[in-house]
Amino acid sequence: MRAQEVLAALKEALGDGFRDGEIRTRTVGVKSPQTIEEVWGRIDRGVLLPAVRALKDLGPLHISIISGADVGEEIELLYHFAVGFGTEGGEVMVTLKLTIPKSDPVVPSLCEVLPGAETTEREKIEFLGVRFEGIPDSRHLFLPEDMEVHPWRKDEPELAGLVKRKVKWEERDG
Amino acid sequence: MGELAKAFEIPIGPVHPALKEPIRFTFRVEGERIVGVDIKPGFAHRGIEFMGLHRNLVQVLYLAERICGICSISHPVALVQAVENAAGIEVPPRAQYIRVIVAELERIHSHLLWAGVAAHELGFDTLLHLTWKVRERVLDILEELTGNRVNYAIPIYGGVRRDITPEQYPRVQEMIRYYRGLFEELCDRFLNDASVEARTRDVGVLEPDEAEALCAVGPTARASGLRKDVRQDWPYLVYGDLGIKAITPEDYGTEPRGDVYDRIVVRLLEVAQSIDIIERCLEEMPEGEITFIPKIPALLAQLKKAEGEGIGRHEAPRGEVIHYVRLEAGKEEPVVWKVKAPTYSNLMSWYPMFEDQEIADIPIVAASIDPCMCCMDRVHLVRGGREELVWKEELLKLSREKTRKMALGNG
Amino acid sequence: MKLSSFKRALWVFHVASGSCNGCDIEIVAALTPRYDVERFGIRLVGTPRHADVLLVTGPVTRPMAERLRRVYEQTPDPKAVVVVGGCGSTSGVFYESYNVVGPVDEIIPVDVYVPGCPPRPEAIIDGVVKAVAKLEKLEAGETV
Amino acid sequence: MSVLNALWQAILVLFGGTFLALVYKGIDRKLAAQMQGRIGPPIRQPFLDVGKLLVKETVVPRTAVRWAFNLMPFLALIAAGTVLLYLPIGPFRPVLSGYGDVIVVLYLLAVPAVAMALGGFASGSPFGVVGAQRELVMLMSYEFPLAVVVVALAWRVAGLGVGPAFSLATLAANPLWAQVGPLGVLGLVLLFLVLLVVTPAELSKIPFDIPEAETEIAGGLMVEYSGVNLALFYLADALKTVAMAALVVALFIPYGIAAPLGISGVGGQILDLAFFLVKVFCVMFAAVTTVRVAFARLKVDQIARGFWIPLTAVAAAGLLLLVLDKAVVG
Repeated sequence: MRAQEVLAALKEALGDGFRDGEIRTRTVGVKSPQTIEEVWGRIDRGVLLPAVRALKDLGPLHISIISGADVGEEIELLYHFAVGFGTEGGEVMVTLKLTIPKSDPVVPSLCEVLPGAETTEREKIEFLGVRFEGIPDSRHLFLPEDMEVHPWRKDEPELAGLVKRKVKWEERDG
Repeated sequence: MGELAKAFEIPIGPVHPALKEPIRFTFRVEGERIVGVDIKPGFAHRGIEFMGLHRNLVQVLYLAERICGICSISHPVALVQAVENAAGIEVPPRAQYIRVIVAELERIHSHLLWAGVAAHELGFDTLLHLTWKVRERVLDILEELTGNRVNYAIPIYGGVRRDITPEQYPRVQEMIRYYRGLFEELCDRFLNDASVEARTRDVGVLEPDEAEALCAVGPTARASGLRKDVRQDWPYLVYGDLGIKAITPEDYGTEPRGDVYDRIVVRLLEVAQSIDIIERCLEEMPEGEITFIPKIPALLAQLKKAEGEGIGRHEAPRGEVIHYVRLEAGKEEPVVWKVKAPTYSNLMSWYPMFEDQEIADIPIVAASIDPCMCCMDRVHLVRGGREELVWKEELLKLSREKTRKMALGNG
Repeated sequence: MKLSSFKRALWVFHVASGSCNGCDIEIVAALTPRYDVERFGIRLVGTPRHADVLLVTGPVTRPMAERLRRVYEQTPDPKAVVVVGGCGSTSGVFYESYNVVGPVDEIIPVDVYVPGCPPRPEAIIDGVVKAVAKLEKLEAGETV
Repeated sequence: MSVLNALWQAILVLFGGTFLALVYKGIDRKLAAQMQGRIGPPIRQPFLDVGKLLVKETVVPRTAVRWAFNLMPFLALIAAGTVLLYLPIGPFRPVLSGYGDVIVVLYLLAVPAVAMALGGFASGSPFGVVGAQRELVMLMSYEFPLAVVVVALAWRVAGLGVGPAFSLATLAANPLWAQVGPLGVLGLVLLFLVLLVVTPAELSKIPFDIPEAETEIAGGLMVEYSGVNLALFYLADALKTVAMAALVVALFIPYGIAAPLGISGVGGQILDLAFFLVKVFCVMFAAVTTVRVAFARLKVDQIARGFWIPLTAVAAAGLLLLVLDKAVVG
């Protein structure tokens, strides 16, 4: 499978919902260099599930991880998929970017299409305060259940209180 | 006993080493049979990504190395690739080969470690001791090449920090011969032992469709018959040149059943595969530079100017590692850094594996995903209702008094 | 009562309080044929109730702090605590995080520090032996 | 035999037995380590371990049933010690030979296991309780084939009419190997093998160490025990190992070497005693040390199934052969 096909499939399935679609290429290898293509694009949360279904139609779909960042008034989520994972030389990395406002941090959950996404979605709940609609289990995964602070948010005043700046011996030396 | 047994919840954990995978299992058991499991990781969560966002990239590299002491090259390899992709840095060919060699040495050490631990989980300590005795050899070579037995500090942005010198070649080749000679015996000990087979066949089964739906990676997925291997599917470094093929139990001549036994098969075969890779790399490795920018201050200055985002992936011994990094010009630290360790993906696979197993299977099933010695020495009890806290000063005072008293014979 | 038998019959319990696993595998390596601590009578046990020495690895994470305290309480006296690795001794690279409350000596009293990232198995064995020496000094009535 | 005399002998056997048990345990650990490619602890290691445990604090968890928790280690040790008193030690008759028989020994051998199980229940820890359940399942699994072996031997000895059949002294004094025909020898071999398989199970050693499986339930039964209580269980375990090995010797290889060599008197007795100790060691080495080095731990259902059906069948076959042999030989 080529990146072109993936890009075309996404464009066909999502129409205007898919923006800034591009293919980034690199060359790897020394003796017999190969070109690696990655698909990057931006979508709205409304078309997330159709996008994932479109990717799944292309072959075995694997979600590597959802990355996330606090970008001021919004939260940016990056869904890293491997389309065709497990097909030799036929795998394409697809990254879909998605921004949601902090005032309404809700995105549909992928679990119904891709049950394996649960771990990474639960992680985003606790670290970024994102809500996933339809996730089977929304408890905290890595942080204690009673920890209300979302460590990756930049607008968390209480976080500073939890961060330990120095250890004792440093104070002593100082 | 039925009523009594029904009420049981057995907590096991909480520490399961890897990035974020120190884990507490809470099993609901009826007699010896598991009827439910709840998994709570997070006990060794150190907030590495958070720390990384406040440090310069070279410091981040040290942090990445300490995500996991067993995959201590996998995370740096993925991170440096992500940063190199983001900043557009070219890596000299020789450095790429050296990264592959060290990564494969790590795979050998990690798989042998896992095999020994698995034997221990089965109560077969003899096999643990013999496997770890054999494993010391690869640690010697790692120490020889990198200067440390664990945490090698080999990759740096744009290259590697140490070259392999001509005198070291024969020692590595000698190690290759040593493992080749032992491989048959190793397979025989694990795969033809009746008691090992009795404890691992059809235990902790993960069906291929479950493995695919739950996004399992690494040997866990391959044991279920899925040919998933980042080295094969998404070539990076020089893996594309080496023509790597993912290994499943079919290569051993058996139909994949996705049980613990198959995971042993896959890992042992991968040891042999890694030996072949190392041998080929030694032969094919070109002479030349090993870094893009040797001086670290110059490197940092260059990285500070860089702007962009990139993904780095690596097939760690346990499966896919992926790092995502975003750099902004004028900032020393990454703006976004996301790490995914293999067990993170395999976490969900535990649910179907534990279904309807027995208490006796817990350690081996848990260990079958992640080659860590989680349960071996860290199973301890969660005592409900004893939440009283003793503060440190008081504790210190009491314990010193008591120790002294006992030591002086008045206790 | 004498502590002299401690010298050659130490039972060790290993607690990982958020370590990266590097130290942990070196502790196991110390058990296996090349290092074989059993020849010194040192044994790894499965429960703190049986332990004489606690080997603690890793910077202490928030959820592990209370647990570590509890394991310390459960260990019968006399006991010694050995911290294995740089991050348990000083927090190491894991500073300025919301989830790290260590180093270990801020949580429980520590007798011996074994630095290194990770320390070699020989160093770990040496640390355990030093812990015993400390117990013996206590026996002799010296202040440590 | 006067009461005082018996008392002296009992004390001698108990102390000697304990000493020996710890020495054997040390040798066992050393040999196991050697087989695993290690150097292993010094042979006096068990003495050091016990000595250290006696110095340690003895903690009783708050959730435990205190009296039962503290009583069980004593019970286990006393039962294991008492078994020794019923066993013929080399050339000497059992100290308590007049006061019971082989059925009592069977019961006493089960007592430490039951005591450990009760101690596990009393500790109030989930691991302890799982361990205790496993111990009881094990007990039910291995007692039956064991009983078949002993009953078969006693029945055959009764047929000889040489004394009280269920007395161990009689069994030891009249080795059956020479008394039966070829069929009977085959039957005895089967019974001997069954007993050798039961031995590690009776002693909860790998592959049958499931009640205390360290990686599964963190020491199981023993998880809450510490200090003196743990030392007592440690001693009980060591004593039981020797007692079980001595039982195997008494039932199947009670031969001395002094008489064939023509040495009599005190010298002969010493020689026979030494030979007895060697035999006990050989049984222990074969049934405990090598087995625990060479196998992985089995699961409780695998053991229960294996013991109830195939092993009991083998024992029954041995019994049947003895019966047939009796019919043939008369």
